[in-house]
Amino acid sequence: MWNYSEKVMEHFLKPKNVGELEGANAIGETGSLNCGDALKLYLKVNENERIIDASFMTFGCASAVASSSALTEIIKGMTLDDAAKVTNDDIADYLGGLPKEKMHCSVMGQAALKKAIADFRGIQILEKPGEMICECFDVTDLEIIDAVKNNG
Amino acid sequence: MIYIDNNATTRVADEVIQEMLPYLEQFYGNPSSMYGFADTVNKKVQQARAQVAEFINADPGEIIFTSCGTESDNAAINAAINAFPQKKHIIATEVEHPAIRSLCFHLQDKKGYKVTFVPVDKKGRLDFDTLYKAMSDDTAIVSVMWANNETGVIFPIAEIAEKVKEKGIWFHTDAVQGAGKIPIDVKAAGVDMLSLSGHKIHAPKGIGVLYVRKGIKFSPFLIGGHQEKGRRGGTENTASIIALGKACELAKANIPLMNTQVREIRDYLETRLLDEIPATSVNGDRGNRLPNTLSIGFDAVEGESILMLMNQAGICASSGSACTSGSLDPSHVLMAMQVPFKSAHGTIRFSLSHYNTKAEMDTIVETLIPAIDRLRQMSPFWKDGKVV
Amino acid sequence: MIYIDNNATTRVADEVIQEMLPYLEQFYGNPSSMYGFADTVNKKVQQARAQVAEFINADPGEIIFTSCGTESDNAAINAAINAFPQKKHIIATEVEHPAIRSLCFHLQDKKGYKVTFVPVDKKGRLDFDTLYKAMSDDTAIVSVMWANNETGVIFPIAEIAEKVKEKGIWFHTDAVQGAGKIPIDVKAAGVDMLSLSGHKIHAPKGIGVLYVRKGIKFSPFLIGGHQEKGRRGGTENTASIIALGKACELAKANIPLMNTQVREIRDYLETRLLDEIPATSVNGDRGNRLPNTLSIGFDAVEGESILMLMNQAGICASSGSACTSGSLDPSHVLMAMQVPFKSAHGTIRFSLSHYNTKAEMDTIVETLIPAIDRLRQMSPFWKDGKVV
Ligand SMILES: Cc1ncc(COP(=O)(O)O)c(C=O)c1O
Ligand SMILES: Cc1ncc(COP(=O)(O)O)c(C=O)c1O
Ligand code: FES
Ligand code: FES
Repeated sequence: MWNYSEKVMEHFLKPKNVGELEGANAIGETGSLNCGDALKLYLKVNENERIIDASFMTFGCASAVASSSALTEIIKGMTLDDAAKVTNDDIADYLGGLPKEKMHCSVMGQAALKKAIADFRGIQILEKPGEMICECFDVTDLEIIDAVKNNG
Repeated sequence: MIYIDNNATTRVADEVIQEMLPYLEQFYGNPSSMYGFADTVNKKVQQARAQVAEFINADPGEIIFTSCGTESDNAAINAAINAFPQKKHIIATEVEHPAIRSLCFHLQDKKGYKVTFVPVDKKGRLDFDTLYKAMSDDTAIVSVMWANNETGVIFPIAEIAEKVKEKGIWFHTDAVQGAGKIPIDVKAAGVDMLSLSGHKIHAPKGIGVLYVRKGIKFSPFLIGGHQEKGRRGGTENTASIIALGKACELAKANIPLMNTQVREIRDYLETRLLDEIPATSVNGDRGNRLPNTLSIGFDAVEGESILMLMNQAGICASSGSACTSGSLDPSHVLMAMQVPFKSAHGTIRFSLSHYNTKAEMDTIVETLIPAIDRLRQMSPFWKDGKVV
Repeated sequence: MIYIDNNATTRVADEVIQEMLPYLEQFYGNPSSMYGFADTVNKKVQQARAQVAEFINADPGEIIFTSCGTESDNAAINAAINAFPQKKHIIATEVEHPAIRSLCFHLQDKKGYKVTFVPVDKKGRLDFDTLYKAMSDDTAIVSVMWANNETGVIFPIAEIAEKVKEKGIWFHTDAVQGAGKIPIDVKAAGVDMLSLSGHKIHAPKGIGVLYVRKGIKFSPFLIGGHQEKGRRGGTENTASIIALGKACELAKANIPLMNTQVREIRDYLETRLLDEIPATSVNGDRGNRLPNTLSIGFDAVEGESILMLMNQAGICASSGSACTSGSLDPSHVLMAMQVPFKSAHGTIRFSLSHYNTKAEMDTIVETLIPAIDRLRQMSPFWKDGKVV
């Protein structure tokens, strides 16, 4: 079994900010049903570009759920500029670390956030839905390459 | 704790531990040594060989002890390759265990072999047409598993073996999952080679069997000393061999139980889950399945999350073959069956043993109902009681 | 009973059995499964891996668990063959265990390989000249055992490894017999791969190790699931892995004992036998031997007869390698050393562990004096106190 930190388990078992967010004015979506993980992030941003509320819907493993929950907690109260600097490492750190095979689950949080911010600012991100397939498998591929390197 | 992952591995039966312990503690001699101390061990190893043979209706001389199911599978293919060095084609199925499947990929990628992977339909049933048409003079071996580890779907081995043998081609079957759940009779089935693994039938891990029909020109996979009549090098794993003998004796006696009590409990679990959790479906041919296996998909939720919530309740199940867990893709078996992604990702395999009880099934259902509900509530693909 | 056949197999240490039992009885889960029940096992397997690594000064990631010494040896050669498919030459020694030697014959006879078997002198010492001169661009691997199982003769592995590595050739050593008797340090020795077997160091049979240096492009021998980071398929033999971890810890602690107390007792046995039984000679380099091994030839008598008489007195020894007993010829090791037939046929191997006592040596001597005498009295090759 994965060596999940207590914080990960806590955020998986009692996730914060679950569900659609009434009055959300920024939505970021990443992943798909096909690739096995997906995240829909809802933000309520005020006129000063401050995130006053956030929520999520996630389909994925325990660390995907925990990462989503952590992300919403991290960014609540931030300005969009500050939120834009949040990385998947910040999410993992907030959770007391993720197993290295599961780091990509936090990448999904970062990706959805980027899209939500773009959505608010009316910027088109030239990515097809389902892009996460590639990101997901990218990480996996890297891990495989890594493992191969380690072995030989 | 509720352990319902018996297709992954099983609890070692108390009787089996009792049987093997003296051969760890006291009678540690090499069975082939020249002293009386070794004789005790040797006799017991012979008894175990007879017990295993009896279990599958083989002759004791046709039993080769190996270290696991994987070794048995590898050894079977290796024997065919060595016996027919000029033949460069192998037939297997798309749903074989990695012990056959990955080996086939290796032979294809590195050793110049062509492999036909016979596909299955949506219920996991073999496409016999493809299989039979693929057979040629270049085919060294056909390997078809007796029953699938993920779905429990049973293949008609006797029927396939007959067709394959008609062409003079060697036929191997991986009976690692069939054994102990349904009757296995190598003579009636007419197979040339057959693999077993101890830890799937309440023996310890690290012991397996390759049955090799008398008359088959076998060459060893592990090359070393003269053990196993020169068919498998390496000092005999005496304690585990003795354990496996006992486990086979017990497994034989338990097969009726598997097909009554265990099947009923499995069916009870299946019915309750299908009835009480919406958007739930069974993977594999329900009419022709191992009595202990239930592969079931919950739409719009992800398997690992389900496992984690079950783990909180002390329930041990798996989300696919133990070998593929940790990977992101649905298993190759579910992919081959074209199970839709929405339920493939949310598939859980329950695999029972005779140690499981009906009360445990109730606990599982009562754990899963709220668990699936909670996960669906946070799933972006679930809305108003259905998949979106 | 006096058990003095520890190069064949050893008694499982009580501490080792205690350590492994819970993982047979209680914690039977697959270490890779997705539930807490499996975690307990996984952590313990990791601990065992660290213990094994510590034993030979490797990194835990360099340890691959196998089913025995034979598998480790086969896997090492297989990895070299796969890494360098174009290279068709292998170097081994004439005195390797069948796990290397028979495999080399197989590769020579069936797979188009050329094998150089490096000879030894009368004392069992390697002919380095032949070894070094045989190395070429076509050489896939050099495999030299750390110490010989029959004579206990130790080869200078660090020195050989250095010369082999200079040429960019992979170097493997079979340390099955060296381990637990003399210090083994893979880093200091500079080897690429190294084989161990559990049952030679008071772990159960059926568990082995292949050390593979980081940086070596390893390909698995048993191809199947992702176990052992994809380097060895097959469900992990958890109880035995855990047993082996403990055994390595104990073995490391016992090495000083092996080289003081055990060596003294062995020397005591050797001296008494040489002094008190005429026409007796030691096989192998007495100055450079494992501390526990004594291969000794009694002229004009036959080994099996000696074993039988010793067996009557409850003494368990062997007349050569366990793997070749049962065959009629003197072992290939004694043949390679050109031990004269008159003493080769009458060779007994005594191999001690720290469980042996000096009092046992006295019993052995007192059993052997009349036994050898009796056999010589009926031998046509013995007359008036000497060989005729
Ligand atoms: C030097 C040597 N290598 C390899 C082996 C094979 O080990 P196993 O019996 O564990 O396969 C042995 C013991 O039989 C041995 O003495
Ligand atoms: C169908 C099938 N074949 C082979 C194996 C491999 O057996 P083992 O883990 O003993 O190597 C398994 C179990 O993992 C299996 O389910
Ligand atoms: S989201 Fe965790 S595995 Fe993909
Ligand atoms: S006389 Fe018995 S083995 Fe030769």
